[in-house]
Amino acid sequence: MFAGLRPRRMLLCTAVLLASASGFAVSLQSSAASDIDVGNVGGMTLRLALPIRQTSGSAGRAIFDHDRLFVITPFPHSVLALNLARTDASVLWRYSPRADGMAAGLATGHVTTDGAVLSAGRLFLNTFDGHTIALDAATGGVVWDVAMADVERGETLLVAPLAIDDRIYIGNSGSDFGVRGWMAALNAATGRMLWKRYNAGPDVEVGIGEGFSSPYLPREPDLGVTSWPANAWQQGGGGLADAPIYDAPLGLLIHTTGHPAPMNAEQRPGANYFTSGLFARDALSGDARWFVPINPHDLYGFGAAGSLIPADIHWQGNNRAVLIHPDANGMVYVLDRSSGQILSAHPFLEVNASEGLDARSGTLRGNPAKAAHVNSTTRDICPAWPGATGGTARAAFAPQTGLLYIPVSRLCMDMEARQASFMPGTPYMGANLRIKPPRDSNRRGALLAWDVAAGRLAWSADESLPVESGVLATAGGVVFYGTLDGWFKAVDASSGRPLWQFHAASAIVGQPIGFQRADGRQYIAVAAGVGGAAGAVAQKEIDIRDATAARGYANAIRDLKPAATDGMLYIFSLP
Amino acid sequence: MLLIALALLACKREARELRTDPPATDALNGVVPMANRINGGLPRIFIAQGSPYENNAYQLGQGKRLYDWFNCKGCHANGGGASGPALTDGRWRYGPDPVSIFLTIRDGRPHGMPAFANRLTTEQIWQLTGYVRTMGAYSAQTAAPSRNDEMQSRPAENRAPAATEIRMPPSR
Amino acid sequence: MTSILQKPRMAFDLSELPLHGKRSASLTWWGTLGFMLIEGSGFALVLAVYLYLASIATEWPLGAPPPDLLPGTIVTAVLLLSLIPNMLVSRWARQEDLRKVRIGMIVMALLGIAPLVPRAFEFSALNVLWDSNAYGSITWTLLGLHTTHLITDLIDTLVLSALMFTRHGRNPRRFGDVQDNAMYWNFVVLTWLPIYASLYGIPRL
Amino acid sequence: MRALATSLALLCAGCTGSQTVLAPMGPQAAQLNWLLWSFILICGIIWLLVMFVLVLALRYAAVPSQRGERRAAVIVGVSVAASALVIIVLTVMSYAATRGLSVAADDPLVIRLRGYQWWWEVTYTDRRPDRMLVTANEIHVPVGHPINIELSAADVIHSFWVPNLVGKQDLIPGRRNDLTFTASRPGVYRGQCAEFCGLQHAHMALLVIAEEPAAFEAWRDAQLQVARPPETIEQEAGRTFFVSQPCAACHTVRGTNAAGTLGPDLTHVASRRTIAAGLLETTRGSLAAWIADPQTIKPGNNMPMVTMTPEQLRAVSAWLVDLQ
Amino acid sequence: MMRAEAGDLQHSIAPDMRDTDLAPEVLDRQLERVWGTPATLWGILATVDHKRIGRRYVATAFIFLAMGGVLALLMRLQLAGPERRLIGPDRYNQIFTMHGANMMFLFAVPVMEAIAVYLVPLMVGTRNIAFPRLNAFSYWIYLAGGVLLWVAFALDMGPDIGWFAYVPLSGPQYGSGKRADIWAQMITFTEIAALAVAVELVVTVLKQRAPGMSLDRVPLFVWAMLVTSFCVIMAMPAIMVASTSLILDRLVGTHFYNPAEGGDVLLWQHLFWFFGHPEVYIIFLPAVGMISGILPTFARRPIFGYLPLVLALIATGILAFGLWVHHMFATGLPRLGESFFTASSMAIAIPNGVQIFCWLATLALGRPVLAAPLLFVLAFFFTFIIGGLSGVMVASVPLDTQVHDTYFVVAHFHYVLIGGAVFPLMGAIYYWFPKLTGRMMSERVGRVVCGLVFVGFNLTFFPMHILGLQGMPRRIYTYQPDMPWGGLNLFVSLSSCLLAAGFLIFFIDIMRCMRWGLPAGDNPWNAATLEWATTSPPRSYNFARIPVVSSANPLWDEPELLVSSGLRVERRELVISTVAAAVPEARDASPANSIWPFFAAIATTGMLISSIFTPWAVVWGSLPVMVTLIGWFWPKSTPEDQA
Repeated sequence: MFAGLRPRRMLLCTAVLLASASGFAVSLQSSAASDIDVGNVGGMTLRLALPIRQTSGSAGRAIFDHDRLFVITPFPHSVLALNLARTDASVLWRYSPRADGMAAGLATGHVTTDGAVLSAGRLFLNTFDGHTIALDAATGGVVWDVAMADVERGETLLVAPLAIDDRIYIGNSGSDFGVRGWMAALNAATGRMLWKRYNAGPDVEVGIGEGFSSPYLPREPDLGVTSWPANAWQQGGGGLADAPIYDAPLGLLIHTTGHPAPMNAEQRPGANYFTSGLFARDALSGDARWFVPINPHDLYGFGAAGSLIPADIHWQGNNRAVLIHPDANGMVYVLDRSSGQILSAHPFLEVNASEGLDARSGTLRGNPAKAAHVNSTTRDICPAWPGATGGTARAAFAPQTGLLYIPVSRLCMDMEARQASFMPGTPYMGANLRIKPPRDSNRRGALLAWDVAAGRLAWSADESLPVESGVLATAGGVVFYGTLDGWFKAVDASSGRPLWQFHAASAIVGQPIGFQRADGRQYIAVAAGVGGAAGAVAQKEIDIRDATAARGYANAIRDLKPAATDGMLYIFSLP
Repeated sequence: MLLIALALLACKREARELRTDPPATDALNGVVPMANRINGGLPRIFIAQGSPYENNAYQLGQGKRLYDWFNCKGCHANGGGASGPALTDGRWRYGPDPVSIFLTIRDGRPHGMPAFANRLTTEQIWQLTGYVRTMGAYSAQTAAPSRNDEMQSRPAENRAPAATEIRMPPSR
Repeated sequence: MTSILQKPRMAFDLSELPLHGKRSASLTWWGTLGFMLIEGSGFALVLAVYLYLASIATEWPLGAPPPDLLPGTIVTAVLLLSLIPNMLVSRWARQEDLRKVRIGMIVMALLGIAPLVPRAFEFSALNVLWDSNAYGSITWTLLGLHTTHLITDLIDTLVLSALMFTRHGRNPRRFGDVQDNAMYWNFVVLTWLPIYASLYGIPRL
Repeated sequence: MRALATSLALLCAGCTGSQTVLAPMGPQAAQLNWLLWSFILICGIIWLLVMFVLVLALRYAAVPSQRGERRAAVIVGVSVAASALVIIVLTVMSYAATRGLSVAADDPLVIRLRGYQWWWEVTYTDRRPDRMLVTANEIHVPVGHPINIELSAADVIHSFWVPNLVGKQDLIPGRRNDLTFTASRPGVYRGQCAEFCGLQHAHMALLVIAEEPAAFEAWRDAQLQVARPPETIEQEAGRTFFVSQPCAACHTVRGTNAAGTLGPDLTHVASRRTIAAGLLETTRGSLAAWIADPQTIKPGNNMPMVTMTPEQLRAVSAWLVDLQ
Repeated sequence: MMRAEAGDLQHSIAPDMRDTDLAPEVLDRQLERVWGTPATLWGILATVDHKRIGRRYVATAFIFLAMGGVLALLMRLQLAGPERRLIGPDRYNQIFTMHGANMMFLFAVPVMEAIAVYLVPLMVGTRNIAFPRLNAFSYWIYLAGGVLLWVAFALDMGPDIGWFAYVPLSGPQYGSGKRADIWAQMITFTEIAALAVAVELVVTVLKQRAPGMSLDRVPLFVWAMLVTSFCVIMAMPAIMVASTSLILDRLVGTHFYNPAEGGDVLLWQHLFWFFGHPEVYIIFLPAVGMISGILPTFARRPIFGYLPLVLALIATGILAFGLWVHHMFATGLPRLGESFFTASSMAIAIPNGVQIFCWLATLALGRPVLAAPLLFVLAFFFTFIIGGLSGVMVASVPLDTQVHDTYFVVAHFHYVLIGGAVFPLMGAIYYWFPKLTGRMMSERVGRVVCGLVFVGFNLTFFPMHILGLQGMPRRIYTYQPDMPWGGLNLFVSLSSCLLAAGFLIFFIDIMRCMRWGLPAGDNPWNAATLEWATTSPPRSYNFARIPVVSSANPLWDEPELLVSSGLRVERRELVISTVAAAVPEARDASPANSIWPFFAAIATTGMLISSIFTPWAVVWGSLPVMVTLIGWFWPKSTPEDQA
């Protein structure tokens, strides 16, 4: 099986490939794999390094199922089913949907895929150019293929679908193009749309009715209209910001909404509901149950990006079903899953864009000194627009330690708001952005361990570059994450002590997974290949002399080496 | 002598032609693409007018304004690129000649460049073409625009951005 | 023509007056003073611009750490030290001691070159580029303006030194020129002090 | 003297204009007008006095004498003292007027005015963002209600000046200025950019329309509506052309896909009295002429000449003139 | 060439030859030989004679005046009716910018300094201006700046940003092309020239006065030029800083005026008006001096209130720096600060009042002769006081918000500048023309000119007050037919023809009288100051023997002018005297003719123009400048170098 090992030199020759992150079911993130533990992880060795030979993509998120590993590459996508039972991990089948090249121009700084989801023998995936596709996991045959997003208007499907029972939940992306965000449910068998609810606009379209209550919103009808300048919600963005989750006992679909458009907040006075917040919807009807505005009148394009982690924890003397949400704005929120009530909110790194939560209204108090204006540059806004965490940087929670492991970007930005004019299919942005390390240090990233119950930092492992990869916390007390300079690292979950590291051919922005094969042996898999926002710098034709290139991100990681851009899938295990 | 030389150089760089006659507009739109549709021949009127979209400061300045207004920055940033390729690095996917850039803007390109034929007039597309060419110039034209009154991002077009070395201290 | 042909009444005999005025009786001295006044106004205005920009800024320096002290302090020290030989040269010139003036001029030429070396590093010690923001623009302008003065006075010193070694050297006018040049150097050094204080002090307030 | 007579005659003509200092239509302008005439009166008297003394001085055949010198010294001294006194009086008057004009009004209607080359964007603020209203080149105000105008500029310096109502204040990039005024009588008052702002500085006018409060509210509610749907086939064709062609890239017509903000909001363009920043009266003909050849009418402005057929031109103008 | 000349002199003349015992004819021949300028091309380019350079300066400035006047007529032609299509907005903007910049930078300031360059050495009784080579250099630089501006205009490259060039319109983003750079560099040219002349004048006045001419005997025109020169020295660096920073913004991307990167657009206005307001007094104070020179002659008595007038000059010069903000009352600066500037702006009316009252007293106590120069002074009284009083109105913050940037202000400053400076200047031309040329101007034509210009001026500009109050803004290339401005504008345009006719006759009469005017004699007006003590026109050496002064009105108070003796005649020698009492302290040499200032000016011109295009021109362009300067200052072993 491991004959796939090849000299690194050869791998460097592979075509321009893009890498990925993943949108894992939460259960997998905190792997139950217990035979890899703090004591033995240091001896872990590479079992397989597989170049994902695609014309323009590298390994996406991998799914393990019955000795098959499904890998999806970024746009233009390709799905591979690998047979792990064979020593050469040969390809069982390969599926490449027809791609609309225009979508390549819509990736805001990065072309990634959030992966696919496997349910009941079918693989469901969202393509960046707007299709939701169901494949037969055994053969790779297309079961159905529906067009859900209009690429011509800048609308894309970036976040992987969520499969619950016989339903597929998808949400659109494209807030940067002024695409009005929505969430929809499809019939898993046919692809027929069951419902579609918007994230802004009149109550009817948002799905707000009888069953809706929120302690943080005014009791007024049509907030999705009245909190915007006239008609601005129609091009107000608010697409899906991060992977949704499903709360089975409550029957709730909980999802984030993306940032409002344009980024120039002076052009959209008002709270801009229901962008940049958390929605809980009835999974069957799509009707809204509660909404928490995380970044109302979002000044910096954070959206409400950041992982959603349901957990049942001991909270102030009771067991409570909570939702842990480390947000792009640099705060860890702990919410009650059933009501949306914010139980606590603490900044997990240095934040100056906001000054904490207003206790009564539950809304974030912005820092007026850091608001962006037209015709002036606001300097050193921390965190920067890619967010303190979120996107490909997925956090993980380990119930044993009670710690939340947050991959963090410690970046600040200079921002100048600019007048933006809406033209469908072109970016509706309205900002000049320049990102840079914080004033006093060049440690631009870290893996943080956050004590959720105590609301304080347990430990942190600093990195030179922002940490864009997902985190895997295993039951054995080991935490895995990757870095932009290509290290795949294992640290002690309780102390952050480095245990093991491996240098990959490329940056790691993907999601590590752990799985157990039939032989009972534990494996850790991760995709390497620079993608995400960093991918734009390393792979696109970026000129870093322009401090605003890649929306300023290029400036922040101008020392990122552009070499080794091929996508690789690595699988490790104990010897 | 110096003044006369300057005078000759300057002749057309500063005159501001504010209105293009409709027949001239039609003629300017009459780019004949080659079979590959990547580039083509310059319309004869372009040369006949003295190539104003290449060397006239006003037309290039208008192009810079359009670059800002028509959301070019969303994909190409201030020339450094983002989801679209960089324009300041002096490398061109479809070649540096004006016609191919004109066609790129007017008709779009397959990997994400939308067509602007329905958003800009022919004259504006030529202005934008001229301006985009100054962004990736290795030697600055006298008529090239200077910096804008906005956040500093890179040396302006009149400082030959493509000619400067790709190595600068991190701007903080 | 009538008036000049009439024999006028001579009332004042100038014949005993010196052929050349010294110090404040010399036109060059006054001219140097005039140009110092012009340039002093220029320096004052550029400093005023610096203070104005600093006063309207939300933070100062803008998006940059304060300038590093070392090169600027070396320049200041060299400039202040150069005042001593400068005054000596001026005194020797007043005494019309050609040999000493020649030596002094060479020393002053060297002391004119000396501050240019740390000055070259001073620009990068500002930690900001002229096109980064208004703070960078005004600091580079202040430093550039003063450097221009250093260079022009250096060239003046060099030409004058060369002149002192020619047959034109032994001439009271040359000694006057040396004194005026020394006065101008004092001016260049003294204008540097408020610039130094502003460039390096205000960002640290 | 003939000049004076002519000017006096013309002065009276000026009193009735819609863009004149001399016909104040609000308390601020009235105060300025009073101050103006006080200054003119005082300065006029001084000028006449000096001219009188000049004539006397030329006529008077002096006999040189010590006494004459001394008397002259006394007269000069007294005159200087008197002029100092007048200066102090004028300064105090001016200061008092400044104080009077800068008194903050209670609960003013806040309007944001943003200057562009070469038109004005007008935004009516409201506690509710969806009741904020964006229009262009025309400011409707309720009579008797204090108006606070927040001034900003998008490109170069402009200056807001409606002389019948209040003195001017600049719109400066990177800065924000405020101006308070009240219109005391209904009417249409014209204003014009008063700081040189480039090629079409001459054609950058705006109208302030003072209405009774009820009419103002009605106007505001009407403006908040989305654009009227087309009624005829021709209008329908006009809309189709508008939203699919370069027009929509720059202009907003709420209720359609056109949401550009580079040019004036045209949702209710036909309800405005003029187009092109006060240049032409709004009629179908003027709209068509403007669209057909904006660079001849207003050379150098930022509206390009869009290639279209006569039918398309007719359709677009038919639709636009219907956007009441 | 120079060395040959020097050799000739040494050959024929004994070293250290004194004027004491020379016969007048011999003295004249010898001095003419030493001080004269050969009538060759070299002589023309190399001359350092302040009278030749002053005449050139005046003539050039008047040519610019005429050209600027043509521009004004073009504007009036365009504005004669509503929506006229004679001139498009682009060209019109260039025209009004050229008119303003040309009149302020190429005419008004230079012409005042030019007349001073000619007259001040004569008035203080010396043989040449201090730093005569710098003087020559300053003229060539001034000429180059003017040619630069006009050639650019001819090429459709003229600045179109107003003479005040407000950013951001003149800045890198909105001022495409090199138009604004040409404006800014023209400023550099004219300011270098003006600053050079200012230093020359200060040193001439302070150090080269005739023996006995203590500070209380200095003619008022000289006093005025001294104060003006100090104003120039203090004010002009501001515009140099402004224009240089503008070029830096446009060429190398500095951010002085970019609000997005910490710059400020109002900074430009502060810098510009910190220069721009004193500029008005730089133009007006010489006119005060001219009037103070003309009035006593035609009132046939000494000026009344010499000391108050001097103090008023100084007070005006100082106050001029405290009121620049009154050009910025509409920019929304803090109200309290604005009121301070209202007070200071109005306070300057007091020294102006002192001047007016003293002049009136002079007229009242004298026996006025209504000759042409005095008529212009009377026209000055009539118009300037209107301008001054409307100045009091615009100094008031609230009133200024109504009239700022309207035709009211256009009227105001034309009343101040034409009424306050050009009328006295024309009077001065009539008055000193005999001294310059040796011929009289026609008194009859002079009256016609004065009448035409006076009536034409008032008919042209008075209605503009009303236009302004009727709401007509400045700098508009046209206006709409429904505005009630058409009639007055047509009237103004027609009246401007009258004004233009006056100037045309004036220019023609100057040409005519230069050749055919009646011979004037040394002192045709029976005036009191030293310039009338020499021939008309003066010889190259000005005074055969330096006069000795014992009164403020030497030609009136002294039956026979005393002179000094003992100067060398085989080199250019003049008297250096003490600052206050004018006691001679040295006989110093004045530099001889040299071609190097001309070369240096060419090198400087090359550097300055190139530096619009590339910043590196400052580096390589300064090499030829350095070479020419070394050539200029390198001693040539002439007698002038002896000490």
